[in-house]
Amino acid sequence: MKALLLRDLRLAIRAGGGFGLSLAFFLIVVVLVPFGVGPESDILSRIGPGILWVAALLATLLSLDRQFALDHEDGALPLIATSPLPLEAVALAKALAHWLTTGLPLTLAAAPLGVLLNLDPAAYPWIVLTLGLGTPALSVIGTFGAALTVGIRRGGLLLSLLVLPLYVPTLIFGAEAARRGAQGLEVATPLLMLAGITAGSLALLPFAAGGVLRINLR
Amino acid sequence: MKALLLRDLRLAIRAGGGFGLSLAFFLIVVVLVPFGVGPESDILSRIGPGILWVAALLATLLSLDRQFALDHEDGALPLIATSPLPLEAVALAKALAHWLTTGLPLTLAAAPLGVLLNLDPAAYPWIVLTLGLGTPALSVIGTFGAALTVGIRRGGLLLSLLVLPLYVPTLIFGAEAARRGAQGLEVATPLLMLAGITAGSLALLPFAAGGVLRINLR
Amino acid sequence: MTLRVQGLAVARGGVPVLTDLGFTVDPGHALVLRGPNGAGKTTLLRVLAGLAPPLAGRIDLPPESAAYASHADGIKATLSVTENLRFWAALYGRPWADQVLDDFDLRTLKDRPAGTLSAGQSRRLGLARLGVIGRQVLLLDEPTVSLDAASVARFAAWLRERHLGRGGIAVIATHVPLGLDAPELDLAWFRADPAAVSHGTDAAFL
Amino acid sequence: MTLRVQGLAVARGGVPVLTDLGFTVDPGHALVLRGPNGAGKTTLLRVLAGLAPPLAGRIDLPPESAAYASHADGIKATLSVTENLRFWAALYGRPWADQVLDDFDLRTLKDRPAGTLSAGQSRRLGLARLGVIGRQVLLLDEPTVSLDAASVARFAAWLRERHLGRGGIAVIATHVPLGLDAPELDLAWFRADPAAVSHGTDAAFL
Amino acid sequence: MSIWEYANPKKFIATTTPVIPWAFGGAMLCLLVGLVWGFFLTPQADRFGSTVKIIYVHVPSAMMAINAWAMMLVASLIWLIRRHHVSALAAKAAAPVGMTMTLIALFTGAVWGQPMWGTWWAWDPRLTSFLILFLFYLGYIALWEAIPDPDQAADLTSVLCLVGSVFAILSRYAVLFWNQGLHQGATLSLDAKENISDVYWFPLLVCLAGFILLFVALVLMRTGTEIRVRRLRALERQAQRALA
Ligand code: HEM
Ligand SMILES: Nc1ncnc2c1ncn2[C@@H]1O[C@H](COP(=O)(O)OP(=O)(O)OP(=O)(O)O)[C@@H](O)[C@H]1O
Ligand SMILES: Nc1ncnc2c1ncn2[C@@H]1O[C@H](COP(=O)(O)OP(=O)(O)OP(=O)(O)O)[C@@H](O)[C@H]1O
Ligand SMILES: [Mg+2]
Ligand SMILES: [Mg+2]
Repeated sequence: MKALLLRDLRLAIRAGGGFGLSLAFFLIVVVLVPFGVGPESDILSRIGPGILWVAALLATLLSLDRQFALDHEDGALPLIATSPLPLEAVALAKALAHWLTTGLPLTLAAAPLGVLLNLDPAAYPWIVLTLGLGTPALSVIGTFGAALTVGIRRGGLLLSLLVLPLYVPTLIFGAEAARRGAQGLEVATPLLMLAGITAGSLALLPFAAGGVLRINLR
Repeated sequence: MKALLLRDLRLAIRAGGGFGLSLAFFLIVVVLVPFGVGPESDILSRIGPGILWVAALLATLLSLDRQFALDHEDGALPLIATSPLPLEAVALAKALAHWLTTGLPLTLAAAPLGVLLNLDPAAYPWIVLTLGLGTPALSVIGTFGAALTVGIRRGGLLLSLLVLPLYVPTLIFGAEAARRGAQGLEVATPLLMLAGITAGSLALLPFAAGGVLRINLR
Repeated sequence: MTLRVQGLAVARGGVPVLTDLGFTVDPGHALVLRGPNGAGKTTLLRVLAGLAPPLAGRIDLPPESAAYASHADGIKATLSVTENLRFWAALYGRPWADQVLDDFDLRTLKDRPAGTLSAGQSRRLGLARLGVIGRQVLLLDEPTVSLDAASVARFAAWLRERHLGRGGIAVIATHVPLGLDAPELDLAWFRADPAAVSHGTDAAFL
Repeated sequence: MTLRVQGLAVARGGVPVLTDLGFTVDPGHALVLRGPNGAGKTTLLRVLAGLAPPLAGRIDLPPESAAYASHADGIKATLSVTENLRFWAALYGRPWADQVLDDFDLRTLKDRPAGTLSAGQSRRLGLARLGVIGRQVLLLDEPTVSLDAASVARFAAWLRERHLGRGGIAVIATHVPLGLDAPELDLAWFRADPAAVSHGTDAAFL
Repeated sequence: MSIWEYANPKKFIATTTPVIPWAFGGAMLCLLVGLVWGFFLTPQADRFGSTVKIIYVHVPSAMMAINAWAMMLVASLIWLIRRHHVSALAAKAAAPVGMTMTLIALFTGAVWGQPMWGTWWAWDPRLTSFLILFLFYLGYIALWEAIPDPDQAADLTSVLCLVGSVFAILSRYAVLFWNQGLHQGATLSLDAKENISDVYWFPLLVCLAGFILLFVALVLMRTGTEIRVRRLRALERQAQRALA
C-alpha cells in the first residue's frame, strides 16, 4: 500500500497536476465569483464561507476522474488488481493520495483566499476547521464514485452526477458549521455531524469501492 | 471542415459526454450554491445572474481539455494535420463543435435553472442574451488554450490556469450586462463590448490556435 | 504446480468466442496459442488471468500465481525506467534486483523517463516487469510486438533459462515464432458457434 | 513523382539520431527501413511525413502527397468501422468506395464499433485508412504488428497491386519480413556521429 | 557590428558578466539612499501618517511589475521573428522577477490598505488588475515549466505572451468599467506635482531608479543562468553520445 501511495504522490508531483490543479481551480473560482456577482463587499462577506465550501467541493470533484482512469487507460489497473494488495487497500491508498494532493492543500489555502472575499476575521478558523474535517469525506466518497465509473470512457459527467448527491450532506453541515462559527452561534451539532460523516465514510466506503472495482475489472 | 465538425458532434453524442457533461456540471454548481450560501432568497436573487455566468464559464472550462487531447492520445491529430484541411480550419471546426455541444445548451438551460436561484423574471431574457453572445468567445478562447497545452499529458490544470485570465473580460462584461439588464439600467456599453470581444476572438484566435497546434505537432 | 484447464468456454462482449477448451501445462513448460486475428487469444488469456469470468469449465491455478502482460503495460511516462520497475517490485512485495536491467537490456536506459523510449524499448520495459514480480505462471499476449530480432532472442532466452528453467509456466499468444521449443495450440479448432445458445447471461432470457 | 532525400539529419527530443542519410525511391517502388530498436526508424518517418523538422538536409516530396501510419491510428472506439473510414475519406476530400472493405477483409466487421475489434482487426482498420485517403507516398511504421500471416500476405498484396502497381511509393519500417521485393536500408549505418557537434539547437550553446 | 550580435549566447554572457555587479551595486546604492531618505528624512503626511512611507516600495514594484511584462512581450516578439535564443531566455528569466514584483505590490498594497481603507482587500480596479496580472504571470511560468523541449516552450510561451497581452489590456478596461475605485490615480503623470509634493517625489524617484537597476541586474543574471543551463545540457548530451 505504501508503494502505491508513494507512486501516486510522485506521479501527482511530476505531472504538476496534483497539488496544483485543485489549488489553481480553487483560486480561479474564488476570483471569478466577485467578477460575476459584483464587488460589493457586504454581499461578498455574507456569501464568503459558502463560496469557499462550494469551490473546495468543485475542486475536489474535478480531480476525481483521474483517480482510476489513468491506471485503467494504460493498463496498470488489472496489473495492480492481480498483485497481492487487496482492492480495498488500493481504494484506501488512492483516497489518501487524493486527500493529500487535494483536500489538504485546499484546506490550507482557504484562509488566505478568504481575504479576497472580504471574510470576517472570526470566520477564518471555522473555515479551516470545517474544511479540514470535511475534505477527507469528500475524497473517500469521490473515490467510491470514481471506482463505480472506472470502465466508462469519459466517465467524468457520470461521476459528477453520481457523486454530487453524495456530497450534499457534507456540504450542508460543513458550510453551516462555518457560517455559524463565523457568526458566533452554536456549532456543536453540525460539527459533530460532519465528523460523523467523515468517520463513517472512512470506515465503510473503501470496502464498497474495492467491491465495485472488482466488478468493473471483470 | 464539415467532416470534422460532424465527426466531433457525433463523438460527443455517442460518448454522452458532450451535451451532458457541461450541462450536468452547470446544474451541479447552480444546485450547490444555495446549499453553500444558505437559502435566503433575497441574497440568492441578487447574486443569481453572476452565479449563472460563473457556472457557465466553469462548465465551459471543464470541457476544454477534451478539445484536442483525445485526438492527440489516439494519434488522430497528426493524421488530421497532414490532411488538406489547414490547421486554422481545424481549430475553428473544433471551437464550433465545442460551442454547439457546450455553449448553446448552457445558454438554453440557463433560464430554467434561474428558477433555482429565485431569479427576477426580468432577468431571464438578459441572461439568455448575454450567454448567447458571450459563450462563442469562451469556446474560441478555450480552443486556443487547449491547442497550447495539447502536448502536455494531464494538461487540465495548466489549461485552466492559462484560460482563466483570458476569460475575465468576457465574464465581466457578460455578467455586468446581465445584472444591469435585470435592474433596467443602461446595457448598451457592456453588450457592445461583449459582442466586440466575441467578434474579435472569432476573427483572430483560430489563427493563433492553428499556429500553436503546428508548433505542438512538431 | 500445474496449470490445468478443462471444458473451458469463454465469451467477449457477451458473444461466445471459444468452447470446450482443455489443456495442461506442467512446470517448466510453455504453451503457444495460435490462431488468426480475432480467434480469441486475448480473451482466453484474460480469463486465465482472472480478469474475466469463464462461461463454463474450470481452471486450476493457485491464487496469486499468475501474471498477465499485454500491449498496455501500465508504463508511466513520467517515471523513469527504474522507478517504473521498482514500483512493481514494491507492490508485489519482492526485493529489487538490478539483474533485471541486464536481462532485458535496459541498463543504458535506466534513468530515462519511460515516455521517451522507442516502441521496442518500452516493450522491453513492459516485459521486464515480469522479471521483477516473480510470478510462476506468465500469460503473455503478443509479447514480442515491435521487438527487433536480437531482443526477441534475448527474451526467449530469458524465458527459457530464468523462467521455465526454474519451474515456471508460460502461456503465450503470438503470431511470430519465438524460437521456443513448445507445443502449439490452434484456437481455430475451438471456435464457439456464435449462434449457439450461449451459456452466458443471455441464456436466462432465451 | 520521386521521393528524394539528401544529406538528411534527424533528431528526437533534441538528440541527433541519424545523420547523412540519402536515398531515392521511384514511383512504383518501396523501401524497407531496417535497424534494431531505437535505431531511429520512427523518427525518420515522422520527419519524412513533415511532423518534425529535419536538423539538416533536404527532402523532395510534393506537398500533400504523403500519409503516415503508426501504431496509433486515430481510431475512434465509439464510431463503427465504416464511420471511421468515411470520416477519413471526407476529410481528405475523397469519394467513398466500398472496395476498401474487401481489400482489408473488414466487410464482416463493417458495422461493429471500432472499440470492440481485436488487436489485429483494429490494425487492419488502421491500414484501411491508407486505402481510403489515396495518398501517393505511404510512410508506414511497423504496419503488420499484431497481424496474422494471412493478413500480412493480404496487406502485402494490396500494397503491391493497388498501391505500387499504380505508381505509388512506400517507405516501410518493419522488424518482420513482408514478402515485398524491395531494397532494404539499414539505419544502423547512419547513426549520428557521437563526436560531431550537433546541428540541433544545442549547437547555438556549444 | 549590429545589436543582434549580442544575441549570440557567448557574446551575451561575455558582455553582461562585467555589467551585472555594477547594476547590482547601483541598485543597492539607490535603494539604500532612497529608502533611508524616504523613511527617515521626510515629514509625515497629514492625511496618511507614517504609512505613506510604504509608497517607496509599493509604487516602484508596481511599475516594474508592468514593465517586466512589457519587456517579456518585446523579447517574445524578437524570438518569434528573429529566433534568437537569448531573447527567448530573457523573457523566461524576466517572468519570475515580474511575478515577484507583482506580489510585492499586492502585499504592500494590502498592508497599506488596512490602515487607509480599513480593509486588506477591495475589488478596486487597480488592485483587481494586479490580481489578474499575477494570474497571467502564473500561467506563463507554468507553461514554461510544463514543456520539456526548450524551443517548443519558447514558441508557445511567446504566443501566449502576445495573446495574453491583448487580453490583459482588455481586462484592464473591463475592470475599470466594472467598478469605481478607491485607489490613487497615476501620480507619475505630467501633472505629477499637483498630486504629490517634492519632498516625497525625489526619494521616490531614487527608489524607482533602484528598482529598475535591480530588475536589470536580476534579469541579466537569470538570463545568464538559463544560457548556462542550456549549455550544460548540450555538453551533457555530447558527452553521453560520445560514450554510446
Ligand atoms: C493590493 C493592493 C494594491 C495594489 C495591487 C496596488 C497597485 C498599485 C499600482 C499598480 C500602482 C501604480 C503604478 C503606476 O501606474 O504608476 C500603485 C500606485 C500607488 N498606490 Fe497602490 N496598490 C494597492 C494598494 C494601495 C493602497 C492601499 C494605497 C493607499 C491608500 C495605495 C496607494 C498608492 C499610491 C499613493 C500610488 C502612487 C500613485 C501612482 O503612482 O499611481 N495603493 N499601486
Ligand atoms: N466488445 C465486444 N463485442 C463483441 N465482440 C467482441 C468484443 N470484443 C472483442 N470481440 C470479438 O471477439 C473475438 C476475439 O477477440 P480477441 O481479442 O480475443 O482475439 P485475438 O485472438 O486476441 O485476436 P488478435 O490476434 O487480433 O489480437 C474477435 O472476433 C473480436 O472481434
Ligand atoms: N524524447 C526523447 N528524448 C530522448 N531520446 C529519445 C526521445 N524519444 C526517443 N528517443 C530516442 O531516440 C531513438 C530513436 O527512437 P525511434 O523511436 O526513432 O526508434 P525506432 O527505430 O523507431 O525503434 P523501435 O524499433 O523500437 O520502434 C531511441 O534510442 C530513443 O530512445
Ligand atoms: Mg489479441
Ligand atoms: Mg518505432
